[in-house]
Amino acid sequence: MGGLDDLYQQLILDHYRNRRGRGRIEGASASVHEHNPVCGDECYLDILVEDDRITDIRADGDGCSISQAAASMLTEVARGKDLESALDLVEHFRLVMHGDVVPDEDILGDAVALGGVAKYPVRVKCALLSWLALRECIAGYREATATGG
Amino acid sequence: MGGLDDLYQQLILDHYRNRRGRGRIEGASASVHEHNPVCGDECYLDILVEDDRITDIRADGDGCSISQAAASMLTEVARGKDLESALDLVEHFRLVMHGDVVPDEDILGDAVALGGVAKYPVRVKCALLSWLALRECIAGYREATATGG
Amino acid sequence: MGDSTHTALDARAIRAEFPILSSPRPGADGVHYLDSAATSQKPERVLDAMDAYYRETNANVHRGVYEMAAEATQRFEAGRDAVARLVNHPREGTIFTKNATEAINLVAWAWGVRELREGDEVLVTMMEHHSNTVPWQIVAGITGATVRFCPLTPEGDLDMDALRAMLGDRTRMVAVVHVSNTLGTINPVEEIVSMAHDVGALTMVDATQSVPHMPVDATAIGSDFLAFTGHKMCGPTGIGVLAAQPGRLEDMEPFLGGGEMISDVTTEGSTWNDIPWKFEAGTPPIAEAVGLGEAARFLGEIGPERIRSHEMAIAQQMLDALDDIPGVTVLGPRDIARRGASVSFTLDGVHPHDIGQFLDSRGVCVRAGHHCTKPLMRHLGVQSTARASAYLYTTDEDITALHDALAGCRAWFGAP
Amino acid sequence: MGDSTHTALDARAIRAEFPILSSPRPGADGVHYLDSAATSQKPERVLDAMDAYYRETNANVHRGVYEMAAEATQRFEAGRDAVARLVNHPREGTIFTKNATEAINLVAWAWGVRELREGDEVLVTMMEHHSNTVPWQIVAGITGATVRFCPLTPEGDLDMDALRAMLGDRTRMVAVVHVSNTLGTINPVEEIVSMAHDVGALTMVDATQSVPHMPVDATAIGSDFLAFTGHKMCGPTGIGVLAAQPGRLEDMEPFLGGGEMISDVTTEGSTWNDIPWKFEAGTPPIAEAVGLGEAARFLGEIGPERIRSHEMAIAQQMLDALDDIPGVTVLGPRDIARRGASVSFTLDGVHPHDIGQFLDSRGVCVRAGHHCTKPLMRHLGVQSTARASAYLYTTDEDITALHDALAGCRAWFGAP
Ligand SMILES: Cc1ncc(COP(=O)(O)O)c(C=O)c1O
Ligand SMILES: Cc1ncc(COP(=O)(O)O)c(C=O)c1O
Repeated sequence: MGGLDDLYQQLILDHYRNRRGRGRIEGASASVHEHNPVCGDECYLDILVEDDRITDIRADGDGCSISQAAASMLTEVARGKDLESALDLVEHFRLVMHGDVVPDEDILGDAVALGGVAKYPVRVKCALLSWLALRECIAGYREATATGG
Repeated sequence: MGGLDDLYQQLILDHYRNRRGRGRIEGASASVHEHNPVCGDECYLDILVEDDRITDIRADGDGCSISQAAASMLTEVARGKDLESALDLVEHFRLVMHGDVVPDEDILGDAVALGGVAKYPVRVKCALLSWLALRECIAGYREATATGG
Repeated sequence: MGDSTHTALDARAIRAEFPILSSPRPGADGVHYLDSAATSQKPERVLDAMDAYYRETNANVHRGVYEMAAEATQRFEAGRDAVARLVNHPREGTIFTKNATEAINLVAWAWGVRELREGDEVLVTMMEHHSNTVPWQIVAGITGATVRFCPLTPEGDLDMDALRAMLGDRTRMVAVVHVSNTLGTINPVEEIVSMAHDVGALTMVDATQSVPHMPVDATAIGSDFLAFTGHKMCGPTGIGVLAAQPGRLEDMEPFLGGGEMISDVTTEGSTWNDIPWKFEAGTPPIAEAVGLGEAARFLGEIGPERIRSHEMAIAQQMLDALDDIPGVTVLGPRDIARRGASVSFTLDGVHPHDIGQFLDSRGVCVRAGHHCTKPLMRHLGVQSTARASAYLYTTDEDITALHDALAGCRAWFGAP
Repeated sequence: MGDSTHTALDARAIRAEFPILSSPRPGADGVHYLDSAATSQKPERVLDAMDAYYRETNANVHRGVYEMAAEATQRFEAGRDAVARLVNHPREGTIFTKNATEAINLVAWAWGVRELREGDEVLVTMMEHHSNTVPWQIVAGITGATVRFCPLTPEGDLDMDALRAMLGDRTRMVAVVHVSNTLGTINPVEEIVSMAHDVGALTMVDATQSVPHMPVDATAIGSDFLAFTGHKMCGPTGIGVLAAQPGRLEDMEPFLGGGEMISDVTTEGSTWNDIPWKFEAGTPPIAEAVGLGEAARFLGEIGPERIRSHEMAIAQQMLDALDDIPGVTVLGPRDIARRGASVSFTLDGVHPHDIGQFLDSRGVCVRAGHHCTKPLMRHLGVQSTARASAYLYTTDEDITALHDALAGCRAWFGAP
């Protein structure tokens, strides 16, 4: 069961059982709703942006341990980042999930524990769900502020 | 090359080289035009019917040795038959081609030599082309005489 | 076959005919494959039949005069005969497609696009697989027809009263699954077909989950169309079957155009080949038909009745094993006589994906997800389930392994 | 590969990799298979890849969390990568269908039924295979559009002036074969695509007879759609490919509906998966994709340039051999640089069926018939032809056998 321990590191199970940053933000600067067509899991992501910086971020929805832990870790590491660094963060995580780079703890924080997921292609979608939602969220925010002001 | 001798019996090559009953009948009682979708071969069949009896039958069109020989043999054996016996003749030949009965020389005449074709499914269609055309022809004749008089 | 139905099937002996089930996978002592509703494993003889075809007589079918081509055609068409025989259907109404999905789409496009009008209704059920839902939605989108969903009873059966009430003048097609891949429910398709015919509607029975597992008599069911798929019935991927009423096919315009399905082609237009070939455009799945024919012979020799009896016993063991785990909820009918051996369940506090992953580490393969039945999932109020599904090679050891792995799974995730 | 293009291909060594070509058939000393334009033979490694898939890791793809399912998905998608690489096309535009015919029909139905209107024109050529003619005729029949046929020059080339004159505002689709399966003609598809795009028409290139035999760069050709088939390129039956511009696919509504191609399904309607899966409904040809991937790797390693060089040499030998037999007439271009190694011919006084039958008795397999190009046959004024077609495993011995058997055939039938 080495594989299992590798995938479900203690840190992951901990984030799964004790979700950080869970819920919705009233008056969010941007929100998205993503779902995983493979399993039907859903993710609501809200961000609050002030001065180009994510001052609050919350994720909601149900899903498996990997998707829930990934969302929990995301809210921790993304909170306080400016939008550009947040996008870099997502991109680094995406590349890690596709096995293209090794995970960097300095960048990812607790989410470094998700590195083992890369070996399980179906679960990669679970881990990426909330992270790619953040990318969408930022894109949506920028579009809205660019056109609406 | 036993197989080849079996398929192309001398009688077949003879009918192929010296076609009997070739051509069209002016003022035919019934005519049909059939083609073989596999190879594009075509067959025109005309019959002259008097007192429910085939007094003349001619086949035209191009095709392989088997289809030409089969048409040639058909005109010989079908000429002079009443319509009902002609249909029995066709049915016997059809069953022979499908390997369901052994060929009866008394019924088939020279066409008994086509018995070996049954082993070559693609060629069965060649052999049957003109014979099934006769069945169509008779059906067409009966329909026309039943309705038109 | 008559006699064999009375002796129980020896699943252990049958298992030995399936190479993959005896070759241990890394990290597990043998595989407990409980995902046959997704795809079945293949017996050696099916693999051998396809391999022999390629090694001995591979050639394109129907048009070649040389011996290898004639032999290829013979093996291909013999595959059709074997499949037709298994479901008691005329060979000329037995069309090879690429999967069950294409078989259903064939009817949706060839018949539906040409015949459906605004105001017309296609009736499907809330437990249909996407393959018997989405084609009708697409064609409805093109034609302006409406797709309506027949509801279910709380136990997961079709609500026959509701169905009766929904049938009417506007109903042009009733498309219904024979056995639900998610709930296991067996639907009374003969009755439904006759109700549909009474209002003048056509019928499509999705027999994908019944043909592999029980006697299916297409003639007795009497539907206009009946679809199933090769890879779930011990056959290869890349082939499915549409068993249609020959007369219906004669009347229909073709679907895919191309080689083989024509009688003549001119620059002015074309005419069509006889059925079934009229609906088989291009080079057919030749090796696959050879393999599927062998699979049909294999199932026929064992006997669909015996397979069904075996699976009823296994399904009962499965329900008992699942009931024994606290927090497990089983979906679908509990009465073994009214269900197949595909059992969906949830486990409190553990997501189906995590169940699937954990069970895999114990060598137990189950599926987790929506099983291509999202309308049903919404109707049941769940996002996904775990599903264990059995077949003729499933043994009580597989069920014990499922039970023990599920117990371990609860502990590992600290479920309540 | 760069270097390998400069060394000649060793057809005898390659032949040894094809089990069927070394196992003698009854009544003949080995098989001289000259019907590769109908279907190719398969190298051992392709058969082994499929067999290994079934024996080691058979499971349904894309949805399973367990390891066997992940491994099946990996092998399946690796097949797509290998095929995409062979024709230099993006993977997300590389759709698996059941054959080339379905690939063309996919566009005819998904795009044509929805987009064509009365007055619109689809331009095909007089040398198209039925698979690139009939789908357009069917869809024209539904929509009221018109199918027009571009004529040929007396030598069997496309009449480019005529094509230019036929192109116009009404032209919505230009569908053209890359290499004719009957005449061998190689068409200037890059030029045709750009002419079509200039008038705003879409383009479908039927690359069924080019991809197996020569370098085909889908990106350089630049057509909106390009179709080919697995079984003619050393791969299995039951699989074909549509290589389409990704942007075009994004804009298109789906064709077949069912599992896998959806993003969400509700009773109100559905949304679609990303490309390429949006166009792959139901369980795909999994083992077949594994086999085709291996075939693409095999061809890539040998090098399409070298295959083409070898076939040019063989084609020349074939023309010389045929010229040597009195009464033989060869159809199509004589210039080796402008033709493939598929050579149609007639023999005075002997019907093509009889040629095929006689040659078979000498172990030489050729095709006889209309080769699914009936409009071309009418245009040429023949009902059928015999056709010998070569591939990378064809040797000069095969050509000698063809020559000698043809001479024998003349004598046997007492031809003039
Ligand atoms: C030029 C051409 N196009 C299309 C096809 C159709 O291929 P398939 O039958 O595999 O769909 C063929 C072969 O039959 C062909 O030669
Ligand atoms: C009930 C049901 N119908 C249809 C299908 C579709 O079968 P295929 O994917 O082989 O087309 C499936 C399996 O996925 C099924 O379970």
